[in-house]
Amino acid sequence: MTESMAGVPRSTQRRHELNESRVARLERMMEIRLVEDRIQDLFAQGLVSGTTHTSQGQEAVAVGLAAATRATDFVCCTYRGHGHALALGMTPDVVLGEVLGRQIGCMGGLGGSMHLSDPDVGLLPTFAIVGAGIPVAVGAALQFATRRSDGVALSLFGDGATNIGAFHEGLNMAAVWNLPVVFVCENNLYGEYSPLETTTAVSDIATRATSYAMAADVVDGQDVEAVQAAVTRAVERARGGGGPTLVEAKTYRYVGHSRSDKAPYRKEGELDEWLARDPIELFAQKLLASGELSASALDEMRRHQSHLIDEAQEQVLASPTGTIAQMFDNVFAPTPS
Amino acid sequence: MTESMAGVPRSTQRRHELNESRVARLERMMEIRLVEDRIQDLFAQGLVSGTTHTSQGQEAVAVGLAAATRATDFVCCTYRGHGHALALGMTPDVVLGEVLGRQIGCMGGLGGSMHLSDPDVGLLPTFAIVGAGIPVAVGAALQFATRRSDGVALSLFGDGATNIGAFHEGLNMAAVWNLPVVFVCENNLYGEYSPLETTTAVSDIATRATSYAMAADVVDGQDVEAVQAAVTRAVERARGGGGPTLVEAKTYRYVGHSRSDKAPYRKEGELDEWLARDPIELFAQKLLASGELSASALDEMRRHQSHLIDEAQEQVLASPTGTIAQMFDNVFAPTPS
Amino acid sequence: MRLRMNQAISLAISEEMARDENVIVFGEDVAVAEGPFKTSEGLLTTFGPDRVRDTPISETAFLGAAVGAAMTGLRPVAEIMFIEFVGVAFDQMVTEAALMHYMSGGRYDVPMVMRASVGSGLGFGCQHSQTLERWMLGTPGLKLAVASGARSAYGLTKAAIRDNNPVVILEPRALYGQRENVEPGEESIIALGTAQTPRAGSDVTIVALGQTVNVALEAADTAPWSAEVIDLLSLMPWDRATVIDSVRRTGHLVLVEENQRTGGWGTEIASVVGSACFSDLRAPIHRITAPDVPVPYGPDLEKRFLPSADYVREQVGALLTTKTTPSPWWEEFV
Amino acid sequence: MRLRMNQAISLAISEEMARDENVIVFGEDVAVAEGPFKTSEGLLTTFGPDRVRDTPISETAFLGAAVGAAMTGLRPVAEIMFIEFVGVAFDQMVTEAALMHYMSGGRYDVPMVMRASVGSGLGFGCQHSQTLERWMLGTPGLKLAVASGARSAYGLTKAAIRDNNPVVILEPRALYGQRENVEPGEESIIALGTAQTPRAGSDVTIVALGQTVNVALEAADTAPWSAEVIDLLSLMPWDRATVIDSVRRTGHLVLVEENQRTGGWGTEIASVVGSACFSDLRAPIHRITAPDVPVPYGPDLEKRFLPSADYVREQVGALLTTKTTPSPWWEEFV
Ligand SMILES: Cc1ncc(C[n+]2csc(CCOP(=O)(O)OP(=O)(O)O)c2C)c(N)n1
Ligand SMILES: Cc1ncc(C[n+]2csc(CCOP(=O)(O)OP(=O)(O)O)c2C)c(N)n1
Ligand SMILES: [Mg+2]
Ligand SMILES: [Mg+2]
Repeated sequence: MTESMAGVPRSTQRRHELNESRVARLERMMEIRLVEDRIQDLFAQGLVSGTTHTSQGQEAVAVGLAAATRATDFVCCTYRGHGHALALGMTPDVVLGEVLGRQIGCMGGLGGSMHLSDPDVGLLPTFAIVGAGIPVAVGAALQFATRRSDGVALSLFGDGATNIGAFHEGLNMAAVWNLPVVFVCENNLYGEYSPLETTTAVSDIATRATSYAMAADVVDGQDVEAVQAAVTRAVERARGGGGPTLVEAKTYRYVGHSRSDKAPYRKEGELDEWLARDPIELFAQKLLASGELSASALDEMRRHQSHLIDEAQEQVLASPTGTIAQMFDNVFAPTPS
Repeated sequence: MTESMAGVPRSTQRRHELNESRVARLERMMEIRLVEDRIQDLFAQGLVSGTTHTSQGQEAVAVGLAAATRATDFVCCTYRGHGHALALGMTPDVVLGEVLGRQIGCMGGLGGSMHLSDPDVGLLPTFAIVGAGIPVAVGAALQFATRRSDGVALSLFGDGATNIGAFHEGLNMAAVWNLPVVFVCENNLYGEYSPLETTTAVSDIATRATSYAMAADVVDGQDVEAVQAAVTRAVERARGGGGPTLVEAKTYRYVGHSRSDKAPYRKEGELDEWLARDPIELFAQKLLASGELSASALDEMRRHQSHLIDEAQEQVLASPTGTIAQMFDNVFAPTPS
Repeated sequence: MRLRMNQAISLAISEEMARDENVIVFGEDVAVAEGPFKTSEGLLTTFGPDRVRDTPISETAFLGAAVGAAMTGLRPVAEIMFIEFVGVAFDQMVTEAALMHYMSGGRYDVPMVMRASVGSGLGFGCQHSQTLERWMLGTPGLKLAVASGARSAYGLTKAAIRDNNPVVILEPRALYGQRENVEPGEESIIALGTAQTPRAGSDVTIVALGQTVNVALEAADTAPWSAEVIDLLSLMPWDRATVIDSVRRTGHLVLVEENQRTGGWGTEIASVVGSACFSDLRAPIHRITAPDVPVPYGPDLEKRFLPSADYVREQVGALLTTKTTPSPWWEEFV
Repeated sequence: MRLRMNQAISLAISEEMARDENVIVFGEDVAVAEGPFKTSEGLLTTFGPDRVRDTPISETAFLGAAVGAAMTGLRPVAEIMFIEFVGVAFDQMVTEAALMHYMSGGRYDVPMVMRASVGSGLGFGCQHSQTLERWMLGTPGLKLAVASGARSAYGLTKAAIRDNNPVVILEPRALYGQRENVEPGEESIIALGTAQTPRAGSDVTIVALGQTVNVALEAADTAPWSAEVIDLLSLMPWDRATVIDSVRRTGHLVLVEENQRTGGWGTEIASVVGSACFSDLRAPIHRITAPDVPVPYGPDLEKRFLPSADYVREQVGALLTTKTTPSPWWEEFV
């Protein structure tokens, strides 16, 4: 921790680390994968109630986006949000803690997997209603515009979400008002159990920017630096007063939609094709090739990350579950009179 | 009335008349103009309560669309619906009667200007909530598709309505399901008091078909036969299994958005430009030029239509207003057990 | 037949589809996947892709399409996965579907069903665990019913599909996997607007709905007093006669609601019965509800949110003894 | 100052915008046209196009934008032209705005206001004439208040803008043009959750809301009995203490509601007071409401829909005399 970081929340620090180092980005992608694998284990062991939506295979989008933005920007993600939350800076204990209903979690354990947030890194509570976060991000962008700040709002959503009204309304209003917002669609080819082509009239989501005379970009969602570059272009456009952009990241989730989904609907061979272009592997190879990372350092990184997750899990399991008294907190915000 | 029309509802007959004769179409456009002018007069005289939305200047869209479709097709229109209702076949007394809250009206006077309907010509109750009729038309088309009938559903809406979620969702689902529905946008350049460009990111609404890989057409909404031709093309595509089309008719309303609006927001000279291309005048000239109509027949037509409206008004004013007892009718439909 | 509630629903829909070719089904993942909660098992295979469709994530489009299809001759059954999702398409149910018959001067009907899963108990968190009857209760033109198990889900679903009005059926999600005896056939149809009395009694009338019916029955079965338990089943219209008749006999009314306290469905029942039975009531009408907080995550907290049988027994006991309103469990927390 | 209600609203917003640069305003035609009901008069001119914006016809987008702007530091005031239109964007108010503070573990606030015109009386027909408090009443995290004239509109609007929670303010459309004395300033702010008692009395407590406040006052002023008239003003939270205290004194409670009978806001009040004042009540709590039908068009019918002062006087008189619930006027029709 550098001197200047004293008193800065840990999540903000982690965001800076990510922004400053390529190695940190690889590490973060690993962390995300490990945390989500762990979440699935814990569910399998019956240690968690309810449901969860993990994003194994999509880590490059989360990390690329986080690397392209500032902790003072605002981000609206979805129920499939562990990866983004960690990428943006939230710590594994807080994320795991919320998933496991523990007081260490960001909602004190009263929300569960779908409700992550951290104002210190600009993460608004993740949205459990499909599309709902899109207009909210537009509002965060309106806030920047109104105050003539150079902040940017980001909205993340899936391919399936582009069929809901909020997507259309949000993008149009952002375009008309020329707001500093970047819409990032993680096109993982499925909305729940439905393949894109059975629900969506176009296969490139980016096409839909035409309806709003909006800039658009399609990017390889498995390549963290491609994502970072695309989001950076969009963010710079937004900060410079150039208005919104729709970025489509082509990606894939290795796992089912939610915990109970075995994904029988996958096309034959599809999963293997995507596994062959694993975002973590791809980026690791790149860093190995450039000499930024040695093979042994990579091994060590894996071990270390795994160890940290073990530690985080221990910490979480030591944290008490939410209390009955907490149920009555935070229903209304206090208003000083 | 021809023999075969005996027992056929008057509105259905009127629809057939319209479909069979160009002169009838001119006549109907005149009728619409006269009825709507009359409605405005009656409001001005304080004889009507509430509000009304008239469509002077847009008559060619209504009549062109009606001429291109069958009484067995289904149509979803808006609160700006007198013109469509009359074009589709509803009689002036029923329309005026509803506007004036009389029992002769289609809702027995309990609905007012925004709620016109007539199952005999496929007119569903006009939609007072912007965009709400779009998915409903998709449902009517789904009905035709499910029954493998060659019927077509039509959805009419304004330019402003293309910014609401229902538009987006409805068009996407219609495209994905390849349904026999024609979306007709009456682009009159304003949504309420707001000029299109202040609310809408594109100036050609038809552009938005791209988001649904949907066929699209832009047509001169002041030319009744151009509208008819465009809608005919779209309807034929739909009947032939070719799926939905988005037709944009460029048009203009000479009057305010609703009764109390003096339209101060108009651009200088804009109204005059549009008045110079009045749809009724244009079509009358065409029929005069082709010899289908003589100048004296045209004069006589005007006089006659005006006389018919006088008669309809008399009839309406002789009809009692809705009764208290009627308030309790039609809340729930009976279900035989 | 011993059926899980989701099987009973699949069966009811399937029978109605076989009986009337105008019945169609759509919603998110209801076709190929047979429903996120397996409430449309076998339908796609049996009735084919024209009549059983997966929709985009477009609640406004597909509820609106249900309205349009219903008005033009079909009988659509549309599934809303979690009741909260109707929030993005609310207009289509309460302002379009509900008023269409009226707005057409009685000439168009809207025989559609909107089914939705509701309720707490499965750890889905604050935006996926409510019952939300209050959003729809009181809408002229819209019927509303709530299943309390496989048997009533079967009976209500069939009645709803045959009804000529838009009907909302709410299905407590936590009950999908629970089994009950269901006797398929016409006799098992439950007319909308009629309550049932699974338990007769003389000291107190307990009116419950959905998930709280079993809670109330369990409480009653182990209590020293004699409770008549009414499963209200329909909320719009609701069975005034059955409830009022019971309260006239028992002199006491307790409502057991899964929802938060303010504005829950019980307020409607309490206000009507309070008037109608003013001189019969020997104690205040008592509402047993959840507190006015979002549904919490975590099994212990969520369990506490829903009134338990023990809590109901305690509360009713206190009411009958003191003839005054007992305090709710959360009084110490607020 | 003698102001029309729409002027009072414009003034309240304008003062708050001057006081706090974070207050912004948007909605359909609220800027250039100064609002379809002229409730944002002068705002665009005074505060400029960054802070006063016309939106597309996109209720979901702009209510969602209000949520996002509020969470990140502004205080948006969004206008829904007719309350029914929130049906296309309901999710943003009841599931997003209302729960955001909770879902952030208390770390984000949502200081936004949604204003909407409501009610009957202007001939707008069945989809543009309802009050619909029941859609929102009972939503944890969402405050709800209803203006009854220029004075209360001023006081509630200012309180709502300063509140750190999402607040819905409903404005009876028929009152926009009516004038009342408004004393601008801090003293006139009406704390959310507090009722007022414009008329003291001893025989009966009449609780009214919005448009029915004047109706109740008129009825009381010309009646042989002595009525205490309470203007409830806030529904979420509502002022239990004021109402209960009054009912303890008068022994009678009558609710005068503009909405249909089933599920109206009065059921909430009736059920709470019915419990709290069980032994004080000398007659059943009585709800005077509209019938369970859509709001009809046509001045005579619409007038009949809303309870009139004569009708209120009759009903209350009958209640006080007979100590039983009088039948509603529509009994002969249903
Ligand atoms: C309005 C609404 N409808 C349905 C759902 C249920 N649901 C949750 S996630 C999901 C699929 C979303 O697909 P997509 O947008 O592609 O995102 P992904 O899950 O693939 O990341 C659905 C249908 C919901 N949460 N909200
Ligand atoms: C959901 C909704 N929002 C707002 C309104 C109010 N409103 C009625 S008509 C209208 C303008 C519609 O413009 P457009 O779609 O262009 O149709 P036009 O009136 O020009 O025919 C508005 C905003 C409404 N009826 N429904
Ligand atoms: Mg997806
Ligand atoms: Mg327009």
